[in-house]
Amino acid sequence: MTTVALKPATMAQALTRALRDAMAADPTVHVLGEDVGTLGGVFRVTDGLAAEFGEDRCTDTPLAEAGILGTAVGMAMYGLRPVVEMQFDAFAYPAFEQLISHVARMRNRTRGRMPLPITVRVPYGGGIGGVEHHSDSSEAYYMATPGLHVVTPATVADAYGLLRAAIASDDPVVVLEPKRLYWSKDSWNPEEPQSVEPIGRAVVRRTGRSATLITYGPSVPVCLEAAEAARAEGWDLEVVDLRSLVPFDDETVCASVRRTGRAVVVHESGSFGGPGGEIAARVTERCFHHLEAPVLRVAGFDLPYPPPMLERHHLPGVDRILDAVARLQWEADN
Amino acid sequence: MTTVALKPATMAQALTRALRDAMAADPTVHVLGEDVGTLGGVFRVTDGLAAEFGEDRCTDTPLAEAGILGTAVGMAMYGLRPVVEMQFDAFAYPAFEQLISHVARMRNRTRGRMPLPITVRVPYGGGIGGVEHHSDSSEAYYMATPGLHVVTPATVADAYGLLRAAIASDDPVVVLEPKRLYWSKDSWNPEEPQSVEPIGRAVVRRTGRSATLITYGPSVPVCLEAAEAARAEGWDLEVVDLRSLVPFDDETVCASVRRTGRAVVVHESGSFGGPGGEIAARVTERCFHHLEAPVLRVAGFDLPYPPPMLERHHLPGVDRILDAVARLQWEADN
Amino acid sequence: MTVMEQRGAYRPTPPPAWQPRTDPAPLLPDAEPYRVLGTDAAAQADPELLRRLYAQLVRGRRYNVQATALTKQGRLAVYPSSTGQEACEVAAALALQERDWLFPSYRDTLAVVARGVDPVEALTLLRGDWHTGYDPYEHRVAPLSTPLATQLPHAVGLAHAARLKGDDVVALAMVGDGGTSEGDFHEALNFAAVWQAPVVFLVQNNGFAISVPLAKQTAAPSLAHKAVGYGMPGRLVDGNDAAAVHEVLTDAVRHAREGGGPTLVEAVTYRIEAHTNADDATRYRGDAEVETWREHDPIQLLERELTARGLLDEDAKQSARDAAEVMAADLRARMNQDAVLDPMDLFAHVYAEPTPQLREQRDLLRAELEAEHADQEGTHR
Amino acid sequence: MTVMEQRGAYRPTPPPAWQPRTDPAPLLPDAEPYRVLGTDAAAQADPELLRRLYAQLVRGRRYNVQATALTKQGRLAVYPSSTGQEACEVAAALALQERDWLFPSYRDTLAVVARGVDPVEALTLLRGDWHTGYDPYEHRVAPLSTPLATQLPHAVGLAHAARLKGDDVVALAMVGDGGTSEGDFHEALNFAAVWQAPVVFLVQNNGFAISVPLAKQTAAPSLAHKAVGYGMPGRLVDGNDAAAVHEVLTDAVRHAREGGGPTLVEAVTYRIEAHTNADDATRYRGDAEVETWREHDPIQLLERELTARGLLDEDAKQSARDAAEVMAADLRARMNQDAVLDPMDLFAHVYAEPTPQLREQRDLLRAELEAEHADQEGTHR
Ligand SMILES: Cc1ncc(C[n+]2csc(CCOP(=O)(O)OP(=O)(O)O)c2C)c(N)n1
Ligand SMILES: Cc1ncc(C[n+]2csc(CCOP(=O)(O)OP(=O)(O)O)c2C)c(N)n1
Ligand SMILES: [Mg+2]
Ligand SMILES: [Mg+2]
Repeated sequence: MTTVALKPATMAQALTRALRDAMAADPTVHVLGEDVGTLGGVFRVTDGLAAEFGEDRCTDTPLAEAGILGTAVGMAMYGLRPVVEMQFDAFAYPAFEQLISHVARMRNRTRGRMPLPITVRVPYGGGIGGVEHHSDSSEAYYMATPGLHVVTPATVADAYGLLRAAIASDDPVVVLEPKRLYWSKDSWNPEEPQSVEPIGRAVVRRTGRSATLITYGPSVPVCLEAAEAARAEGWDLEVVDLRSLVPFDDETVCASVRRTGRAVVVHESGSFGGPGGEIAARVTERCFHHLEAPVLRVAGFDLPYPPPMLERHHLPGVDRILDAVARLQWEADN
Repeated sequence: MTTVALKPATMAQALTRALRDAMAADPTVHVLGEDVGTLGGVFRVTDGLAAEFGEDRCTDTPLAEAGILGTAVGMAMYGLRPVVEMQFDAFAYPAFEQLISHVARMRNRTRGRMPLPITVRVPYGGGIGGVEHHSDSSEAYYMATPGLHVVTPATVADAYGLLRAAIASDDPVVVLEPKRLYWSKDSWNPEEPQSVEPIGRAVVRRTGRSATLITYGPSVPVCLEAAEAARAEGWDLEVVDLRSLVPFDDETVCASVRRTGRAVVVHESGSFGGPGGEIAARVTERCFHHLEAPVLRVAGFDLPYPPPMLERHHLPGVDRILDAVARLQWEADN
Repeated sequence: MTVMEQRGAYRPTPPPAWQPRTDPAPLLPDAEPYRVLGTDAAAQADPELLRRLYAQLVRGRRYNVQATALTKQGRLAVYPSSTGQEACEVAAALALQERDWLFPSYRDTLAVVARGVDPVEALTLLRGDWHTGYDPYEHRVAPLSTPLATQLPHAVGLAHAARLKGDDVVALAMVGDGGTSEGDFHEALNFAAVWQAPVVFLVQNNGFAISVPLAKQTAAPSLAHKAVGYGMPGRLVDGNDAAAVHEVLTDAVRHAREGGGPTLVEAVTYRIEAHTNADDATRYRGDAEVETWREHDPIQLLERELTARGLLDEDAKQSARDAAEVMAADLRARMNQDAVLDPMDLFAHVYAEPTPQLREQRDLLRAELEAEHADQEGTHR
Repeated sequence: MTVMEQRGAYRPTPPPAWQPRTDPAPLLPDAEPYRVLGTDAAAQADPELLRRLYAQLVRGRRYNVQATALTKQGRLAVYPSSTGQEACEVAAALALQERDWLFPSYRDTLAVVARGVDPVEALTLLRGDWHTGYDPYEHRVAPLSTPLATQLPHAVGLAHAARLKGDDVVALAMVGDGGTSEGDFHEALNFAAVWQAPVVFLVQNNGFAISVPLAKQTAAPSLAHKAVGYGMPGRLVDGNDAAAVHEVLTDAVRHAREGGGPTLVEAVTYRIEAHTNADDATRYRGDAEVETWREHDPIQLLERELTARGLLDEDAKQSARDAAEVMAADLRARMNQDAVLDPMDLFAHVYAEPTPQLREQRDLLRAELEAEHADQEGTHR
């Protein structure tokens, strides 16, 4: 076994690398969006692509999100694989009619004759001190739209793998990129050969016996931290990173919950009508007799995302997660 | 007690009456939308309003939903109470940025200084043989947007009462009008003095002991029918009509479920990421130890709304509801 | 030079360097709609083309009448007739080459059929057995679909993609006067102009968006005047003059194919029937207005011209009518057959592979149907 | 006559009755941006006004500099500077009467302050202690907010409502060149024209939308040319010439107030600084371009004019600078104080009354904060 020099890369860099590799491998892959060309995107995820592949492959569009996604539909109709960047979560809303009424439905509408292999990249979530409209967690909207796949990475390796898988998919995929993890690093090595995992598989990030934290995206590191802190309380928490919200990996999630008998869903998105309701409901449907307590949810509050100076009160943190774990009716246990 | 001649009115007529009464009572109430003036709306809900109150009060707009809702925001800023009609569910999507980023947030953004008393009427749901994009159940999107109230009537009286309450509310309210109930009639009497109930109260439409069907809007009559049919199987089903999705009446719902120990959520909207997940999750959180079985969901399938000739397979019907009731682990009971 | 490079640019410059990029004058439409029939220009028109247009107009009118009849017989859920607008519908299809793409709006079944799509398959959406009945790639016709103006950016994207690939393909996108008010109209035209995409936008200004008359839709001198705001030429044409619409569209298509960029064409026409069979037009307009437009009927205009020039005799007329009848009889016969439906199709095309969740739901429906079937079998015995 | 009645109407008519509703010629902008300073028109300008504009420009520039400095000191999350665009910012505020409304875009803090809003309250959004810091009704200034072009339909609705109520209130709405590409821009201008709403749209064409230059945003002869497609007049003005911008806006406001309907004004200017303090403009533009625009600085232009005409001596200049310094010192001092925040405010204004669900969540946070507080108390002892 040869030792390879580890080159830590950020999640943003891994995403750039995924785009670059996809564009190099397949000339039909085109990137478009606001400021994606010369500037390389406001988060620099498309950095260098216009220089390397030309402006026809990585294109600065006029400032109009419905227009961006709508033209991407037409490009996909003609055999291209557009990768669209929405500059921020809240700025994807103008494109919702195109997304819901066309992107998600074209394959079905045409009995499979006109698939739309479009990737929609959406930097999402808070924790970066963004002003109003720059920190939304909008995954509930995407999840409620049949015809879309929805993925969200929590590690640098998954950022690469999921984006590659999204671009390779013949279906439209919404890639929710956790803004506050853009600058995170782990042991991912861009120099090693990369594997592209299929979309739809959750992964157990930490094994444990007492209860399962079901989470994804920006809340994964928080849950791992909470699991560490929980040891002091005598709890051994398992952490499941969903990675893919659609399709949903019932198997991995339920296997964990059946083992631990208790679960808390953790996400940043609002609680009411948010992803946690679906997750708690489906876990309960499938694991009812294994549950020692109801599946609880720790989520953002049900309010418009707070201003930067108050966001820490909104975001699910370690303490709030541990408080929820404490409410999992332990007395009933032994 | 004098006997009053009963004048059966349709739900559409009750909505018209609510608009008329609101406009007569308050000169700041303005109706706007596509075809709402001379034509009286494609469902005739605004019939006669332009003639009675003038085109300045009931206005045909250009064909642009974001423009309609966006100008309504400005009108509300100046002290009017706009009632906006979106012609069909799917044609509200172009207005989603205005709805999510402004309508739902203006009060909070301005610390309560600039409330927006806007009513957004959305004819929704299927069962009327509508072609693609004319039968969406889009309530999941509205529920996931803090700052909005979301109501949906199932009876003629509630259609009147909820729309009046929505217009009277100082907050934005989305009124989801079940298209296939527009022509339904019951004993509502337009000649009697009307009461306007506060938003946020569910109601038990049918009492029962075996299990609770939690439902709303177009699925209420279906659930009542299922409850009748269930008697043959020996089940005595309670039916709760939510009426208001936001705020959610946990009290009424949980009181029922605690009594019956079993529940099925029924709605037409897709299952995954739909309202049922939230409802099942919150009921389970609150009533866990009263539950004999997991809260089940009977909902539309997770696909783009089907073409008219196939919609009956998609819509939750009596049989599918009874099948779910049968799965409520009765063996475990006695 | 890449496709994206601009050949000049409007960029703010301080004085004295100020220079607008494009001369607006050539972009402005004429004050009056362009006409061929009954004018001197008619002499230049190709007789063969005029006869082809005539046969298609007759066929188109017959199709509208037949489809409307099918709604009354319950064979079609709804039909938005284009009676009175056949010249636009037919010319749009005929102005294109085979390799080009048509992006219809929901009222444009005729254009779809004129492009070669099977007349029954074109009605699938409105019949209700599925959404899109035809293979969009077979005749290069985008799906008929109802969200207004949303097809316009699709046309731009497709045309742009074709140009990037080096194919000289043009997209022609249709929209109504009402649809021009939507944001998607604006965004599509702007993208097209900035990218110099080979697209032709055809606005059929038929006076109404359901019940809303044009005066409540726009205050512009004409819809074609919108073109200058995007930096593309705007053309105004009499939409009931098939020769004129055909000529203007053919020019615009050629211009686009040659790299000249997009054009906005406004065809002034009128919706003779109600919005759809379900609409009651008497609620918002008088007969007198309809009558003045009946006098300006696209078929009669062309027939008069052809007859005056001795290009159309009774035989030719009769054979156009006969061909239309054959089409109508076939349409009627085939639409009277019940559609064969498989409810399992609901799950087949949501994704390339159904998700595990959808497979569960599919199994549920299959079990239900089998139980239903067993019940019926039981009843039959 | 109701407000909604049209005074004429473009409606399709068959020949020979064809008549476009509006003459397009008067709607078209001039080929060159209108200028006052350094031209003969300057002689007509009111010296008092010019001096007021000057003082405001100096103050505005100082505000931009100070706010940018505050970002470096971590006192402001982000600041999009309008340095170089002060003439537009100031003229927009000064063209309005007290009863009128201003609808700023996210870069327009200066216009908001020039209208009378407290300089600190105007920065709340960018400081991050809340979203809107000022009471919109106090100075009739709509909230500063980032979704581009979405404020334009608000302005139209407000102006329309005022007109319906019989108030002679005008709304002035600001947007960037990039923002004109959004569907909301289109829909707002169309509604305004159809309703003849008293609105003035001011596009600050500063050459860029973040990194995207105008040539990738539009192919139009100018952004002002878009006006004709809505049936409103378009005006092109040198955005660095405060006297010209003020005159054009004042005319447009008067026109709107008198019932003449909306106007689209394009002010040609330049963003001297990067998009925000977080942006690196060297990635997409060269210094040379910035330098040519520095030569055309709005303050210098006005100063030159005033000096040449003997309307501004050293004393007057100094007193403008002094007033600006006082404002800046106050801003600095107050921004250096920590904002006082109550996390419970999160729940106070989502609805008129918090829902039961929100009350539960509020109680949760309160308990958490109390526990935190108790912990800290414990630690302190
Ligand atoms: C986005 C959207 N909003 C509303 C509708 C409902 N609708 C269907 S047709 C129509 C009028 C269309 O008018 P126009 O564009 O002039 O086309 P025409 O019907 O005259 O062919 C409306 C409002 C729709 N289909 N899509
Ligand atoms: C709907 C929307 N899309 C994207 C953005 C992100 N964004 C913020 S500023 C900006 C550029 C704006 O350019 P322009 O309108 O010219 O205004 P300027 O910055 O030049 O003042 C963009 C793309 C946004 N704020 N809103
Ligand atoms: Mg029309
Ligand atoms: Mg700009």
